[in-house]
Amino acid sequence: MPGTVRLGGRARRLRRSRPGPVTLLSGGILALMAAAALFGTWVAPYDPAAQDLALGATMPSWAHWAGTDELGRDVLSRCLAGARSALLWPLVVALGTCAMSTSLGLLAGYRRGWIDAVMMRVVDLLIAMPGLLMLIVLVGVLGGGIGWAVLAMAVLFTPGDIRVVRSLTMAQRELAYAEAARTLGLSRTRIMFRHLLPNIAPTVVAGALLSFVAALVALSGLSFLGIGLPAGTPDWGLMIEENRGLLDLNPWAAVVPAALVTIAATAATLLGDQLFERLSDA
Amino acid sequence: MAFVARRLAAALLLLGVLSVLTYALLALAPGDPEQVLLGPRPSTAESRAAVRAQYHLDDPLPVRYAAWLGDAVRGDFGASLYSRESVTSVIADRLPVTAGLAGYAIVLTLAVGLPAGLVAAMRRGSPLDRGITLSALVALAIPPFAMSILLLYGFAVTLGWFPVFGAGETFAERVTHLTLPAIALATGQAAVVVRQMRAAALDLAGQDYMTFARARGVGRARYWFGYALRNTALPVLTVGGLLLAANLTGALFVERAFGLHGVGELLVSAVGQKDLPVVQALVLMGGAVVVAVNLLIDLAYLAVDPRVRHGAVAA
Amino acid sequence: MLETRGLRVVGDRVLVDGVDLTVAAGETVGLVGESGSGKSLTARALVGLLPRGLRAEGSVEVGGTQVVGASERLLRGVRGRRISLLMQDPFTMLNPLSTAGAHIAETLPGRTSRQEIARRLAEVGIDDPAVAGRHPFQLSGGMRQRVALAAALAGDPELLIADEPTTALDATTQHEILALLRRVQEARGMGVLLITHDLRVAFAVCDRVAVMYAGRVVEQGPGAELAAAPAHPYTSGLLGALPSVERAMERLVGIPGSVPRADEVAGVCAFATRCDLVAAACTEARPPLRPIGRDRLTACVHDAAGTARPPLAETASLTVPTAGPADGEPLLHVEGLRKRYGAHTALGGVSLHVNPGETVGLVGESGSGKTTLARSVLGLVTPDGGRIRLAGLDITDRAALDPRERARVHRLVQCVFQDPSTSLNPAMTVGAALAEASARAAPGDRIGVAELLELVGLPAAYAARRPKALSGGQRQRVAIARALAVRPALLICDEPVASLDVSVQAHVLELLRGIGRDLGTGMLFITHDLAVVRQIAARTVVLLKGAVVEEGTTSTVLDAPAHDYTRRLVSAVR
Amino acid sequence: MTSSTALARLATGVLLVLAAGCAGAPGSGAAPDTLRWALGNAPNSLDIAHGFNDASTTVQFAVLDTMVAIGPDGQVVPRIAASWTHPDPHTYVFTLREGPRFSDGAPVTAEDAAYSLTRHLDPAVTSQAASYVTQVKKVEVTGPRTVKVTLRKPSPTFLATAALAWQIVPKKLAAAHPKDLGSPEVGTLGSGPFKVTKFSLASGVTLERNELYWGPKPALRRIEVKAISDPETLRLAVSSGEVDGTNDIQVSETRKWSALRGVTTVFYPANHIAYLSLGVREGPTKDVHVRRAIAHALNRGALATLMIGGHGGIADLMLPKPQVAALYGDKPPKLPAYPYDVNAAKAELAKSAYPRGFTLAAPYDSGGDDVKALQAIVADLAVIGVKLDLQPLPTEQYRQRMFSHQDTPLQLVDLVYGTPDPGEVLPDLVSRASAGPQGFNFSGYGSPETDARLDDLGKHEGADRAAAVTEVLAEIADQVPYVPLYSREAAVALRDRYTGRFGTWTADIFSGIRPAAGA
Repeated sequence: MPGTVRLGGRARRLRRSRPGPVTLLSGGILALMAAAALFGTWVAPYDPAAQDLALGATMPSWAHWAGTDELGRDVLSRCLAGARSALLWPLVVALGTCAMSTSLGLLAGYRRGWIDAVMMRVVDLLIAMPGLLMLIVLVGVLGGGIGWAVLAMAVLFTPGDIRVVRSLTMAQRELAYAEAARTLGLSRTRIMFRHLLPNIAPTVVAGALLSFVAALVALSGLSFLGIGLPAGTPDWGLMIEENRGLLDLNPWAAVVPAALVTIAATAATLLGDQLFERLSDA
Repeated sequence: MAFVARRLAAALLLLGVLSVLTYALLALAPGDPEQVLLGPRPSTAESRAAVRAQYHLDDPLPVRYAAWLGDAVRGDFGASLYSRESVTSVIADRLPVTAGLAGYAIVLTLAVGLPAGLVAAMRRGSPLDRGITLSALVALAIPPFAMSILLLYGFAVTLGWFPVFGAGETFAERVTHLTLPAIALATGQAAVVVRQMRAAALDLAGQDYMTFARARGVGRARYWFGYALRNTALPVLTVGGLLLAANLTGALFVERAFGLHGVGELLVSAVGQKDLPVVQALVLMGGAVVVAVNLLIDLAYLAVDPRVRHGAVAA
Repeated sequence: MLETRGLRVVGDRVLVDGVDLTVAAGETVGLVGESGSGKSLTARALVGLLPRGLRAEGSVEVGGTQVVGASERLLRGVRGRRISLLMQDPFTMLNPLSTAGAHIAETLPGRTSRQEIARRLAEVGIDDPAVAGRHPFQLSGGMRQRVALAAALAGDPELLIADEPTTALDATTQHEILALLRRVQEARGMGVLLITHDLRVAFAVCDRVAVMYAGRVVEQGPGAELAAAPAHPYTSGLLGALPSVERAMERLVGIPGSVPRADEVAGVCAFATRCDLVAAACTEARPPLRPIGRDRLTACVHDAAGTARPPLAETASLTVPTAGPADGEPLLHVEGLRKRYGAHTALGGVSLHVNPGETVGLVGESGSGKTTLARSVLGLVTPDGGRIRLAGLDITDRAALDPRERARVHRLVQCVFQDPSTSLNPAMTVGAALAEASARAAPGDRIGVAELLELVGLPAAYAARRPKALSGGQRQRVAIARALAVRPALLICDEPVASLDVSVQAHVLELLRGIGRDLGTGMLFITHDLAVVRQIAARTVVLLKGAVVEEGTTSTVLDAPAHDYTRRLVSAVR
Repeated sequence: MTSSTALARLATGVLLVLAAGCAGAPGSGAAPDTLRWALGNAPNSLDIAHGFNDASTTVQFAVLDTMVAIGPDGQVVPRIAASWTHPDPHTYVFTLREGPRFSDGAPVTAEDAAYSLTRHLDPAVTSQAASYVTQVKKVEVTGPRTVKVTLRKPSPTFLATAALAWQIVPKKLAAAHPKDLGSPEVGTLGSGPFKVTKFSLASGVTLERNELYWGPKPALRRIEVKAISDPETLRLAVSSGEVDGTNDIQVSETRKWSALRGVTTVFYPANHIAYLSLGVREGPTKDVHVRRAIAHALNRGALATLMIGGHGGIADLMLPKPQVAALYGDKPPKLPAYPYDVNAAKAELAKSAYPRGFTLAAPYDSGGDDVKALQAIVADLAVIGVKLDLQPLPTEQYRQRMFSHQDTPLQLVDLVYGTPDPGEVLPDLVSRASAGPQGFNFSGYGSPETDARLDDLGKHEGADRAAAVTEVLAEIADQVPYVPLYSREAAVALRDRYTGRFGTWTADIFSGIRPAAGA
């Protein structure tokens, strides 16, 4: 009450006085990459698939800023074109996870009862599964298809987020405004999505970005194990795997995509962090 | 006590489900075991028949599963299709490497993560905090294998400080051999711990009982150990445990990049070779580890937190 | 013993601006103020435990040791031994992982025998030595506060700072703890600085009282004298706003406007903007805290206590609506309502009724089941047994109603909840929230947002604001407007003013009274504060452990309590 | 990964290009007569019946003797058999050498020898080498030191295959362990130059000189064989001197290997051919014009440079280079070839039912390293409008697909053959017998006439035989069920502390390695 409220206020204000630049920077980076994903193939100096076997792997030059890989393909162009699959699939995973976890989590947390009970048992089960291991077995044994990888990943990421959303929802539904909404006789869906959702949005957004990052890293990891995309697809993860053998001839062929993955992931995480701060204070 | 019994029961149930899932999955996946058994050469009809009979490949799935389960509970997970060795000894051969790697990584993770997180929390908002938080984020984002290759070329080849590959024989060798892989493995996890520790410490700093303790002039040692440490222990412990579990699977990227013959590497090749008994056993082992860790964490809560002990709150 | 000179607490702006206090051994000094007056920060500053980012300036001497800017090492020596701090919330103040005994032992000087701990517990009125082995979560609020006190005293400090030590407790417990504090203080002859927002408490317990406003002390003097003749308009304003237990007042007058930020009024009289006696002198310079008569100080330019507005004292002819048509069917009729949560019985067969347009007070401590009752009437919980009839409709089990009836019930009964910080959806503007509500009203009588805001005395412009931009009082007003939007016949008020400052509380209470009067809305007014009941309710029902122990017109219940629990309640606040 | 080339090698027999491994011991100081050798996969069984793959056979041939062996220039030479007679096309009579003893001291008897061959026919053993001895009718011990083998039908390749599959193991041991002979628990017992002192799937194999060996004393006293699966790690291991050598070298990587200081990489022709198999049973590739178009569209020169650098060359005939040399000397027959010519390709395609081109599914081993070549081929074919849809499959799954001959319209096959005689290769490729599942006739090409020509191979000798072979080759060249791409050399990398002599037909590489004079 008196005093303590005030202190809370102060602490929060202190936290909020974090610099915006980080947000801008990471946001900008992601925007750039998204642009590359959309228009990369147009701006690319070469056709990412065009080979020059005679040329082979070369160090960066004026003709090829990031050099070429073993098949004489232009690394820069491939990186640009690679943005698409490198970002698209994680995005799909993130959105899928987010959609599932949010709706299910809200449902479980708001309705409680048997729905909640059943759902939580399933979630506990899934969470206790050795995720990465299942993923590799699943995708590996069923024959490496990116579709499987993405689906499996979404399924593996969802339960954790469901738990979070659920607990948040349970906390929110007890708050006065939610009860007031109920006494007003508003419909469940309206209360869930119009009233509760906006208040747990920060966590949801942050969660989505986190699963985006996780998917980004995990998928590039699968490519590293030779699971997932077919050879030759311009994709950062796959490029790392295909070109890590070239570290003496043209290290950039592996380093650049590796850097891109890292940067993308970092930017997304940062953005998640910052957005969370902002949204939860606004 | 009942609590533990309940957890144990749940654990067993989980393992059961896991085993059924994987068994069915593997059995239904394209490709027949006999191909693996006979090797990729033209094989005579007789030998194929013999193999199918010997491995009961023509029995219906439930029967085969039941048979497998029957042996499994007696600790016999069958023989590897690829090397006719018994699965248990195949895994036993590989386990030390992975266990060593995972353990080493955990030690590094905690040794680096906890202090870093604590410092960051205590200096919240300072450049140091920013630095730690940021590098934690980056570390979180670097794909483990990218890290491995980086280290491999940086320290092992260019600088030549560490051996390039293999797990070494003597303990000392082990340590030097596993240093780089452990670092590669620990990087991402340390980041997690840093974030967790920082959050926990920040949360703690806001607690009234911390202020009250200082206001009563509670001794320094008492303040840090009796209060700070004990109250942050549980969340951090939880993360630590889960990391250890994640380690055993996460290790496979690193093992592959460093040519370590550990369990992870075994899994990847077994999946490639469709060595079903091995894969099955490994998945189960992975599940078992996760379950065991969770169980241990519950017990830890039981030990540390009176509220759990008295069933006031659920762990 | 304790002496502060020009104590300032500064963050990115000034929060406490010049506090001069002295506490002598064996003396109890009260530090009174509303939220934001900076009294808690002052307390923290005295023990050198300001939150990160804030620092103290000026001088704080504890037994001759300078605290401001002292090293942590030195402070650790001072804390606990010389000066100790007892905090507000017994539920968060103790380490959840260690036992009561451990809390005491860890600050005991030297040897810690079991007997010693038992002795310390006995000192704070815990005679069962077994408590030493219990963990906080196993103890009641009152017990925890006792343990905390024992822990705070374990180092035998010469000065104890008690920061709102009773706010989180029930009335009766409050009384006990305060008495205990007093006893211990006298027994040990130590100095106590009691920080509270509750004038009554301060006056009751303290030898001297200092009133804080906007980060500074505006008046100081013996409690009794202050209560009788305040020498600062703010003090008298507070007194005026204070609802009395003894009698219902004609009008409850709050202080207009709101507390300014300390730094905005650095150079002037902080109260000038809200003061009706304001003169040129008030805004020319900051009026110093000057002595007037025997150990009385005021920071008002006007002379003599008399000139300050005297507290409103005239008794009100009970204007609270008398019981409605006794013959007619009551608006709300609750019969033998029962609800259990596991082993705990929240409601053990409660019966009460509210007539149309009547305001019924429902008094009880936390855990008495008053909130569960409200929630069952609102349909937020389904009772295990009994019946609830609302305007002739059986609403015991909402699920059983058909959609039309349900819609009707939603229009019949609405609620104002306790906590202003959560009563509004932070993600929605005031306008949106009200519009949403009024859309639920019967097509015929929809009320516009602007109209609703006006109804609760808020400018229409507030429709665009978000809850974050509103003060606690304003939020409660909006919450009330939201409830009224559907023109309910019954308004359930669940401690609507419990967490508001006195001055604001008065406004809100007055508003609710007006609503009862003008709109003829029946009210079930839930509270733990007898003074509030006195002001608003025609009849009062006293609830204890899920059962009605007393019921009757407010005056009879309060003036001639039959049940001894009611008596305890009443005596606790007298 | 080595597995996909491994596939091919496995697919036949003696694996000249062996796999790589590693030693955990530190880089220097080891005695020069101790060799630390690297393989790509750990040997999984020391018995060819259960470990018929490159890693395993590498060790097997160092430990086990075979009945006969293949000499430096490809002819069959005596080993445990001092000599043999071939009284009639169906019969071989071997006379065992005096003296050979197993490393436990027991002498090698005719019983052991006979059982070592027959066991592969026993279903209980489920031998991976079974298909190699299917032509064997019965094996009899006709004297204390003579073994008589009777064949179902004349087979010019029997001796050559005997040099692979007929590993001599003690009857007692083999009979006691039909299923798990050669496993780490049971191990094996041989009369070869080395004996096994340690065998673990994880830490690899340790061999020591078999003092009882009847042949020339090997220069190495001790060999530690380990496995490093990752080629990069492997190369680093050799360059850092933590292992002394390896023979798991993808020729496409030779640039890197040659760049290593203190390491000598020796090359020698491998009995190898890489070719494109086009399914003739169904789909667009059923049309011969399509197949020719594809043949024309491939820039095999560039492909060869990419895959094998300077080590090997473009293949014109559907036979491994050494076999061509053995058969025709330096003047191979001139047969219709399909030089790289996009216009010609388009022209051929125009004649087909798919002038605009079409899309083909191309499954491949996602763990393999032919992926690069495939990508190049994809690019080449794209030019004439033939789209390849690459389908990555896990290794085992791809093998299944490959040997099931199901929807594999186009695949890149890369084989190292064991025998110096075309008599094994050609029937594999185009006989209707091997067109079914488990066969090597991946294109499914074949006809009674072709089978007749193939039978002729068995009958003729010398020049007539060459002519017969040429006929079959001509048919293949004309019908293009297969497009020969390149054949490569094998390579062994050795640290300079050692020298070694290896040839196309070297089975036991370790006997060829000796410490360098300086070391």
